[in-house]
Amino acid sequence: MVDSDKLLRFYRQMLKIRLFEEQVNQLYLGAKMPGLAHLYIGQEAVAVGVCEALRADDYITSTHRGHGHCLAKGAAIDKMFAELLGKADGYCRGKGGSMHIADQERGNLGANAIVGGSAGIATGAALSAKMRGTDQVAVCFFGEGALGQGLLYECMNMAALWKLPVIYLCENNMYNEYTHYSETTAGTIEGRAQAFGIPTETIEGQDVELVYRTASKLIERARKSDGPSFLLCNTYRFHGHHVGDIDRAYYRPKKEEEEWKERRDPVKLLADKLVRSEIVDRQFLAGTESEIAGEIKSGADFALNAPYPDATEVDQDVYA
Amino acid sequence: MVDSDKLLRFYRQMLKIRLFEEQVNQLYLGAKMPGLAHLYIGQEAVAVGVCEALRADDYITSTHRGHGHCLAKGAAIDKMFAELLGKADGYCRGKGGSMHIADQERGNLGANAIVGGSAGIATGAALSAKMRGTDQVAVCFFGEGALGQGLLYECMNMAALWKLPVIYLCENNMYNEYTHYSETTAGTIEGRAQAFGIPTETIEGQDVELVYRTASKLIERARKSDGPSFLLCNTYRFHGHHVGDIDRAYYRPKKEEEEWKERRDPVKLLADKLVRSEIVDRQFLAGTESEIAGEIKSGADFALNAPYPDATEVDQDVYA
Amino acid sequence: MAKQAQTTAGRAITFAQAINEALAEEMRRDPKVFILGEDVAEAGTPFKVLSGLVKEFGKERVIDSPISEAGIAGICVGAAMTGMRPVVDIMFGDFATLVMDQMVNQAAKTHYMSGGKLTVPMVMRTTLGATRRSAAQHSQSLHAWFSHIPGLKVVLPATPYDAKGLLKTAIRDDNPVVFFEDKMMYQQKGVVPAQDYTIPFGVADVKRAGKDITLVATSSMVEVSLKAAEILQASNISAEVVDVRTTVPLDKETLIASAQKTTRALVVDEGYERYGVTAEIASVIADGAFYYLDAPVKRMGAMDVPVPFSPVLEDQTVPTPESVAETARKLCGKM
Amino acid sequence: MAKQAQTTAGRAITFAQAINEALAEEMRRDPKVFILGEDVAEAGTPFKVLSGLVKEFGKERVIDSPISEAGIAGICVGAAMTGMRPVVDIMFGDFATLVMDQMVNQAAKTHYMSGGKLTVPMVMRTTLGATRRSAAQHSQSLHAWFSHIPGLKVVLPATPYDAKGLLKTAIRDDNPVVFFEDKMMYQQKGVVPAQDYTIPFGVADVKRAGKDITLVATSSMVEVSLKAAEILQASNISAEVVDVRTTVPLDKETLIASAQKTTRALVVDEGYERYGVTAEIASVIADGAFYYLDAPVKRMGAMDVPVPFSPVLEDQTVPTPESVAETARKLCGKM
Ligand SMILES: Cc1ncc(C[n+]2csc(CCOP(=O)(O)OP(=O)(O)O)c2C)c(N)n1
Ligand SMILES: Cc1ncc(C[n+]2csc(CCOP(=O)(O)OP(=O)(O)O)c2C)c(N)n1
Ligand SMILES: [Mg+2]
Ligand SMILES: [Mg+2]
Repeated sequence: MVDSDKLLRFYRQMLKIRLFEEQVNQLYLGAKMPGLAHLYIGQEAVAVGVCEALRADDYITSTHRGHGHCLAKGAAIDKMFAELLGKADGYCRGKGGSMHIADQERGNLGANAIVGGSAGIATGAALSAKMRGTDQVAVCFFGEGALGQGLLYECMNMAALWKLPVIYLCENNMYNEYTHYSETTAGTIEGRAQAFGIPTETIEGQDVELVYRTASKLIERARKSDGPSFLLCNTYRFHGHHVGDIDRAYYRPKKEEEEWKERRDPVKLLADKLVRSEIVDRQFLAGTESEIAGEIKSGADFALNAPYPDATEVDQDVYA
Repeated sequence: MVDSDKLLRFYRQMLKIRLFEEQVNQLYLGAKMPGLAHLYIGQEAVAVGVCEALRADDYITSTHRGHGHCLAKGAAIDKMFAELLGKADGYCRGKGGSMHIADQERGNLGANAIVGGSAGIATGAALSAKMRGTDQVAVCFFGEGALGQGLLYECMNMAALWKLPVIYLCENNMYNEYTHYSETTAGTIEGRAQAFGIPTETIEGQDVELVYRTASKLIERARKSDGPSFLLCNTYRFHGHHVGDIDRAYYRPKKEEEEWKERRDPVKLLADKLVRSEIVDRQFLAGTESEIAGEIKSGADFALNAPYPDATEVDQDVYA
Repeated sequence: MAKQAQTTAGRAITFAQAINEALAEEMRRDPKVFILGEDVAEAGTPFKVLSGLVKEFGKERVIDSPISEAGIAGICVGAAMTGMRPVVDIMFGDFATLVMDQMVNQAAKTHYMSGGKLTVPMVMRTTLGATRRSAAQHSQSLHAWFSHIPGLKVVLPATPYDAKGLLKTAIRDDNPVVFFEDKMMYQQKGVVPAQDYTIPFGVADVKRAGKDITLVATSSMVEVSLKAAEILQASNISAEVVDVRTTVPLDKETLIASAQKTTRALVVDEGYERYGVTAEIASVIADGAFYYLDAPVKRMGAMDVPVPFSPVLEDQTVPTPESVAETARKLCGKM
Repeated sequence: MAKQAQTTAGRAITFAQAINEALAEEMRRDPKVFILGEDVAEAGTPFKVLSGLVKEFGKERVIDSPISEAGIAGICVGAAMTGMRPVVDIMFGDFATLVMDQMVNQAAKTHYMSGGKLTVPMVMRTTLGATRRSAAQHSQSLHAWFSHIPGLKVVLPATPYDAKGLLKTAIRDDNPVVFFEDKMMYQQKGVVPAQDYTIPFGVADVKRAGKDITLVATSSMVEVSLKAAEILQASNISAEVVDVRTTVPLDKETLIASAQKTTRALVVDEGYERYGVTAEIASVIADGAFYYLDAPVKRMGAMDVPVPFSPVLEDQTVPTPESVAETARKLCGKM
């Protein structure tokens, strides 16, 4: 069982992501953010459950929907907002933006705007860990849409052959952009990994404790050189594919959205559990929330007031 | 059961491939053939068993080791030799060579020098058949090495989703060039297709009757719009990876080669069966062999004496 | 010009509508034409370019695919070889990286390798262009790669009129054609004839006549060059703007003739400048107009950096009317 | 020259041995360097270039992979980002089609997109060149594609000496480097120093001094150009042969200075001519030497056709000493 301090920490982390993303949406609606962003709201338990089971020096690779992974791995709110606004204080000096935040110090090898594009990177990081004789582990986050990309299969084959310490972490939120995954996914998702002899687990991704426990087990396995595994988390994105995807009834029933929000909101579920188990009361949680809301607000303010990179930076760092 | 006329026809076709390939080897050794070629000797039962179960208007796609598929689908010996020698009378006017022979009239959409490169073409031909409302079927031949290519998985997924009339035909001859397939293939081969809900069969690929019967069943299935399937044929290439691959003890034991040649030679096995079943006697088979040997010789002679394409053809047919 | 006469009889529609109409009309005309791509059916693509097509033609001819660029390109190659005329939708030009084997080793070579027997009449539609704050993996203009490959044709329309006429030509062509649409142009309007028309490949279009300098431009850079010409006008420099429309086949004659006339040329394109299409076009002009040129042929492409996210950085990477006008002015010796 | 002094102390080895030695020495020097590719271990690649390495370094550092070009390239990107220095072997340059996403959208952009934090110190070794009767999918020279992409460096050695020195530089470089080896050159011999040496990127090498015309060449075409220079000698034309050695970074100064001196330039490369690297190099020279040139800069690449199998056809597609000499002679006004 997970102790109550940990559960509280999970709650803080999940809420941080939730409020961060809501703020991102506001920045977008207020025309303060350049471009678009893909919100992680609804999926917080996956990133937090997994990243809490990782060490600081373990690796993750992330996706276009990557803010949650990034925060869960320990990124600072202010530097993330700064990146989203294209400011010099951002994680990538404003050069990466929402879809490319990387945070090398915490082992985040970067979000990736190519669906499935990080399968090689995560697998390579695992090979590297093995060759360098560390016991680091790599987690490759991807949406179920990435199952359409051949690269993933090429990499799973090699990970299995060479027993690499990598966990393929599939977040099935049921939609590839505007298309239901059943229209794009034949057979079973688990079969895709089992074909290579990779053990799989399928879990409810809205239960952070379950995600944490399952991830811990698979990470331990990888750390002990027992090879790769595949973890399928069933989850849901509460918002549109990106911040601009408002009218979505044509591809996704409103009722489905409402049901998930009501019954399977990972933040609510954990809050209820914390209260039910008498770990904390509602008032405490409200306090936590306003505390985090404060951090989010000051992070966003920092970013809004931060300077843009100097124009001369445009051709810097093309080459190392 | 397969009737004796058919068995005799299988024999002729297999022997044709065998003798054709031996002639190719001679042309190479005699420095009469430009470049290299990958001999199909040892795998004849697969191409013949499958193609005999196909209609003339069905499609196949083939590989770098493609002479057998091409002949089995009905190509003419002389035009094939002409192509291998780069002559104007070749199937591709000498522009394709060994690795690119295509024979559109008999539904052969071409050999392919990119391992796994024809998975899309075969699947697309099946989609096309379905859209045009014909009941044509497509067979995608590939070696087990192609299981390393992501494209195959992308295509199998779509074939399964859309119930396309395509058969993925994996010839496991146990080697990817100079590397044993166990070093490159994790898990199971069948699992690769089963993951997409594609039914699979695994058979001894040296038994032409078995190949024919199994292929017939899967082709019938595809023709009736019941969707794709995957057929794994265990087989062996008796020669090197290509004609120049002579010293191969470092990657493949001589003993293994000898055992296959002795006990699992598909041509010998069928000859034995024909005699054992008293369909024909040894003398008859000898007659057949010298007949085919004659065809091979005159085909090769035709090609040797045929003219090269005119130099001006070099920039013709770049565009249709 | 014939074009003028035609267009007055037309209606003003957006670039996106022009694409949509071309597809709809060709799909009505020829049952062999179909569309395959990610989110092409009900969603009509993220850019809404294909909106409504699935209603008319059904999900059998406007097919939503998994996120499998290589796979869908390959499937279109096979379908094209066997009697269909597929149009594959590759959402962002940056994903071209995933289809190169199917387009280059398969589609482009099949006709030649088969000695002229097999044909691959397919169109790959994709996008180009930066300044959408989409960062390095969603902002590239990779048409130079395809232009390099014998067997492919490459189309870069710059107006709704051209987009519609060229796309129809592409669909009717018996070869693999790669068709690049500038994402920033989708909402721009232009007059398009009511009746059926096509525009031949390999015919550059003089979008503005002039006599002091030739601005050769592609796709998004045609409008930029036209605006630059306006700016130059104020300095009494008369710029001719030539839109190449197709990089393959390339209408060398028109480009060279224009440069011979004006004696100066600047080639503008949104792909990375280094080893980009401006290099080929500039070389062709520098060679063909050598004895007429009063100044070296100059080139402007996107800056040779991965496209940065931050607006203050990104906006520097693409030629603008001002930067084009400035380079042109220098080239004319008027600074 | 320093180079002369060095080489006299060396031994004559083949191009393949030069590659092999560079790898072996770098792997000895730095435990982070490893090799990943198809048939690289016991087989030592089909070209036998890596023979013996697995014996010294073991299967953990000379790793046989499945036939998964995209996968192995991607794995090398990840390994490079996390402290290793991988060398990925892509057997034929034609298979570059399969690794473009990993090399271009990932490897090339990571350093920039991360604001300079992450680096990808990897080398992709691959081949180029035709005339091996290997037909359209095993004969291409696709270095133009990589040269177009900011973030990548592109190396094209033309001698064993250059191959060894440049490969060592590539392995020590902190960026993704694409290294092209001409398959037909593997057995050619050249003198290479016994001691450790590297050759800096971005420094063109004047392989032969001359005064009437500059032949700018890459890789396989350096030898062809040197032979053409011999032929031209007989017609009293003194040709300077400049080997660019790296297309990125490109040593513009040396190329321009040579053309300014000789007043004529011909650029020769084995990639498809259209939109190929000759276009960039010719543009750079035509611009930089504009006021010195007595004739337009000319280019010779591979013919713009998929490489045909038949020897009588294939041999026409690649520049030869004779065809280069003939074009050069024309350019010098001596026909
Ligand atoms: C290779 C590639 N193809 C297409 C896209 C466009 N695209 C961006 S996100 C997306 C859907 C991804 O779905 P999934 O992997 O399930 O992730 P989710 O958005 O649900 O988190 C698509 C098609 C892309 N970015 N990369
Ligand atoms: C994409 C690609 N990678 C590598 C090669 C080089 N190559 C040619 S054949 C071959 C081995 C293929 O093995 P398999 O698919 O089992 O076919 P087999 O040769 O055994 O018939 C390799 C690696 C290639 N042609 N294409
Ligand atoms: Mg999803
Ligand atoms: Mg094999």
